[in-house]
Amino acid sequence: MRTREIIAFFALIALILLAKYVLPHPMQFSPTLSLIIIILLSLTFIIIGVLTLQGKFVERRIVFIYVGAALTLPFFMQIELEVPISPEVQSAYDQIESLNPGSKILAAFDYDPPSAPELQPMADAFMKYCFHKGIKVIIMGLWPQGPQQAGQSVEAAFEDDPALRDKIRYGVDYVNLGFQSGNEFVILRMGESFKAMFPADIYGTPYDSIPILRNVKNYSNIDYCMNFSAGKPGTQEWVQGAVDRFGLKLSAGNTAVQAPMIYPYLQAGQLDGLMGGMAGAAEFEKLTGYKDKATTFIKSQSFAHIVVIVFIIIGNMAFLRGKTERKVK
Amino acid sequence: MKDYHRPQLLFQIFILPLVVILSLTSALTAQEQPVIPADSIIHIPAPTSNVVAVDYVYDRGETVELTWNLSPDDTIGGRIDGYELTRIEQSTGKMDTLEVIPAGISYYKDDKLTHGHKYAYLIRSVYFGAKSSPVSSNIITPSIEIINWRLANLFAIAFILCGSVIYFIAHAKKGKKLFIRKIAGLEAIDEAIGRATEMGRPILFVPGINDMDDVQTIAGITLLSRVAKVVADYDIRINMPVSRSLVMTTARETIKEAYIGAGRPDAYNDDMVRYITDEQFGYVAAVDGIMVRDKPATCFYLGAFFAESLILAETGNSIGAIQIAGTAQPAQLPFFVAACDYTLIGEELFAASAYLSNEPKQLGSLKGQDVGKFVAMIAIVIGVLIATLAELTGSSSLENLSEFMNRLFTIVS
Amino acid sequence: MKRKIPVLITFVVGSVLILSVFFPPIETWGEDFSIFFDIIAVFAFFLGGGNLLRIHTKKAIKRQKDWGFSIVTVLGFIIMLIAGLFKVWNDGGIAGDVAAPGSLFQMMYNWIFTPLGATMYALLAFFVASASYRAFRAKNVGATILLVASFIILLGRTPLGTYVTGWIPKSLSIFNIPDLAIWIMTAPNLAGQRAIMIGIALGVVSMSLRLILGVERTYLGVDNE
Amino acid sequence: MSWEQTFGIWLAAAFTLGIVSFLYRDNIFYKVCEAIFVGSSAGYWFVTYFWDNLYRKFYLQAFDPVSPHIAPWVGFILGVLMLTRLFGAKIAWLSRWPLAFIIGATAGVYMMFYFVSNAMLQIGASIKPVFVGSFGDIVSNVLIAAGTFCGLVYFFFSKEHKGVFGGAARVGIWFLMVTFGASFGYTVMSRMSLMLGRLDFLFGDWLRLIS
Repeated sequence: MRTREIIAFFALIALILLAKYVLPHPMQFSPTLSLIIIILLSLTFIIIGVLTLQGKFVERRIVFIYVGAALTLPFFMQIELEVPISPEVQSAYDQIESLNPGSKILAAFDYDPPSAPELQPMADAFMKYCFHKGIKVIIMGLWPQGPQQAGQSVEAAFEDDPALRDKIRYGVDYVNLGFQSGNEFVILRMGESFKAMFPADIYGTPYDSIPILRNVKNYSNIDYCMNFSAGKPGTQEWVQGAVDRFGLKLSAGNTAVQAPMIYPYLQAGQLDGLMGGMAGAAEFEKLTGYKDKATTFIKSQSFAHIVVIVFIIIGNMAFLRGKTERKVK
Repeated sequence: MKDYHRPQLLFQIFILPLVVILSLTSALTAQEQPVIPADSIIHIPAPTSNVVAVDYVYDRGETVELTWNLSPDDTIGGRIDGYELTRIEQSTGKMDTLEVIPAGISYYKDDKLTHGHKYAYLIRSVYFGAKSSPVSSNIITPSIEIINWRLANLFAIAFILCGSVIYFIAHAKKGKKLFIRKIAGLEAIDEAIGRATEMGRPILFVPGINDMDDVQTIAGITLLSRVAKVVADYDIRINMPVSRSLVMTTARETIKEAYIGAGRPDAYNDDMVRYITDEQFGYVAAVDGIMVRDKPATCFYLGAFFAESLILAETGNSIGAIQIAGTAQPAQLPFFVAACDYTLIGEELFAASAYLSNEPKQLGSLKGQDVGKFVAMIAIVIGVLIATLAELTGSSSLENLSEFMNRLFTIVS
Repeated sequence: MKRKIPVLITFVVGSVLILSVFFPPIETWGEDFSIFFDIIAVFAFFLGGGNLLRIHTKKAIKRQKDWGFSIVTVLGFIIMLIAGLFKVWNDGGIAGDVAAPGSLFQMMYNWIFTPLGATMYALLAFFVASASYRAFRAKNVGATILLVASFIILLGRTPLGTYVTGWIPKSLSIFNIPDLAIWIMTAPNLAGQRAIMIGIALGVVSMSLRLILGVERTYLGVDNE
Repeated sequence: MSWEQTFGIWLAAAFTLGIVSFLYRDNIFYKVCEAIFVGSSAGYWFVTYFWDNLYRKFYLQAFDPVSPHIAPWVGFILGVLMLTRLFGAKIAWLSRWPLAFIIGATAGVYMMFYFVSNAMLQIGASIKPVFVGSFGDIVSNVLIAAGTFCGLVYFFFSKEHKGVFGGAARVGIWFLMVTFGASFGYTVMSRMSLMLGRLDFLFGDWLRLIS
């Protein structure tokens, strides 16, 4: 253990104690204080710009500090941001909006905790919206942790509106069929029969004795499908396996890294709507009216984007500075 | 006699009011069902007609398609709920009521049959429990079709492509010289390894995080054999952490073979290839650790990568290594292009091992790929031209042609 | 003989599975392969797991550099194995669902596995910023286009974009940054995606044929005669 | 909150800080986190494979009291052949058979899968009239068709990138660069939200500094 590591350890302990017992819970900066912080940070950008022009290039760990600050500080600031709605999120929302009460949605949860920050807000808003609209939700997942994430969305819906706890009955208004391995082959098999792939739900109750699944044999017996995907297997496999082959109507929520790859399917009409990343989640929250985490996260994201944009500019200043230097030599 | 009356009495006192209350409450609570109209008791929906059962072609003999004319009552707001289907297996006479198809639909696909058995179907129009007399279909015996002619277009195009790949491979075997242009990313592999030899530092090879059941991983392993040959010749230390056990065994085979080929079988050691963990980010954490501690001169990332691509590339950059990446995951290409020195974009990953082998047979397959691209380019140009002209002129012959072009590339299974 | 049979297996299995798409009786063989593969992968894991244990115990015994951490890795591996295979603290006992809440396996998953995985993944927030700072420099035309496209999308996908160009009238809305960002995603981005996807498909076809025809055999440790 | 939950949260917070410390430099906290992660995740996946594949896919199917299946035995035998590598070089070559089987099957299955979904469908989707819809649509359609065409030209192997062909290839790489730039920009947002999830845990669940 080097001395620096020991010092860092104790400094951290002090910070934790300070945060736990000294600082007010929850800590909120007043709007004016927030503004002052923003202005101060913006000034430091100018200093870095000047340093770069003088040939002293900033190293990547400075970038890390700025990103950390840009993500963390807005948590404590009281400022509002207006969220524009993109067409693909609007059409995803319209599709669910057009379903009348009692219709059935297959909700495929194909992601895991590491990609939950982007997809969980979408799933929570989706679950709250379906429960309040009386739409019945059939949950399943092609990722081992997908169904657990779905359980969290159901819990979030109940916490948000406790009246739902007795109105929404498991097995009648929603069911969780759990995880099934086999990736795209599960999707193909479900085209013939859900029961073949999910003989029982996550609690072991046999398929046939679950009321919501009584006359649900395969895709032709459900009204819509929403897929939350963070990679493979995910939306691409659902399009190839279910939309192309069985004509299933599908919208999807994707992590922002997946979304660009899914645009061709949106363009070719194989996908009705697409929610991409945190912005997609914030837009969907705004459309469904259940504003939650995504709306607060979008603030931090905007600041982080500014940091990235500023450092791209600074990076190019360093490049031009380097070029003139090479010319001078 | 008295006892006879008592049950009736009981019935009137308890059961009848109960039924009335129940039907009232169910009428009130069940918003979905409209209130039962007075004349429904006597209305029996008209039966359907012309019920035809057809064997669904190109299947394993387990599917039959059923069509029928809608019942005369089946109009907007008509007094009909749907059609109840019953299947009768002729040999055993077993009757299964399938399901009630909603009104307005006159098609049903039954895929739970066994080929060779005889079946017939009965359809009754249904309206609030009242059923019409059954109309029966013809007797049908679903059979297995050997060839799925519906995929003829797919077969034709795949045949052209595979045929051209095989043709050029055979053509090259006869010693014909084939021209393949220089690909920057591939030329750089030798240069990057050279750098490792000068600096005497190891080479890191990461074959992606998918298992051997992914073509990108196989492409990564085939490229490993090219890199391993140079490593064996120049006696450079190769460090290959893998995320899958099957990839570990295959990679060991490949490197051992390269050392045998270079005449130095004793220099090979199984520990050059080490299993880390199947977990995506556990593997990345370990590889980052290896990079920062081992400080390899050259890093290869060739295979299937997902979100961890940039973690590896940025850490590799922070230790100043030359980085060559290649993947067929479109979502990860931007990060490799931004953070690595050379990137094999999608198709180039698969072409790389053929390109570097410089064997005529292998180069032949690249020519086959070009034929595929040529077909794709021609299809797009002609397809767009015809579709546009058909749109502008509206001439039916052009429209048929355009329809044909579209059907050529759509897969109906 | 040792080398001919594997090449023959690859050829037969490969061509049968290619043709299985066109012949309904054997249509589902592709799906059966995924089950075979999963079973083979479990056996292969004995080799992988064995390798992990061997390397780390050897490192610990010989006290090589960082040997202490090898002990931690071996312990983590063994504890997780015991917790999962014998379903420790699992209400359902040996027949219960391995990931049943309350079981040691699930607890270790939630407390160790998830935070480590999620945080490792989250490091990308920092790396994407440092990569942008370092790589997006207008070195040549291609790099400039990469920079400009990324710049517009960055602005467009957050409320920031609406502030900067909100004033542009509806008629010229294409130059309003959020709409421009969406247009870039749906038009030029789509063209590039398609070219890459078609290229990948052709690359896979060519490589699959090379493997099946035995032209590409290095994976089998088979030297090209 | 039960003591398990508090202990769990403190442990998770320690791991989160340990991993983030790697951004500064490689240190003892990161090494501990890495070692624990590698060990426990390897164990996790073996257990998952054991119950999902060996138990459910093989044992339950092969020894199903009602209708024992034969197919899983193929996987079992090939799996056992894999283990021959452990018993010396004399029979280790047998392990090449399952490898050959896997590679042959993967090549066969994925060739058609990629060809149908990536090539056929994408070419089919490109074939549509250009001069339709508003002026904006026309420009987009022309760009998509031209971009796809030039992108394919860039990937052409058997012709040098010279003259008109070279020009089309350069336009092709420009389209690819737009695609890469767009995807990169689009994903900056998702990466930031991942870190937001962790910060929300640290400052919310752990330190309770935010609601």
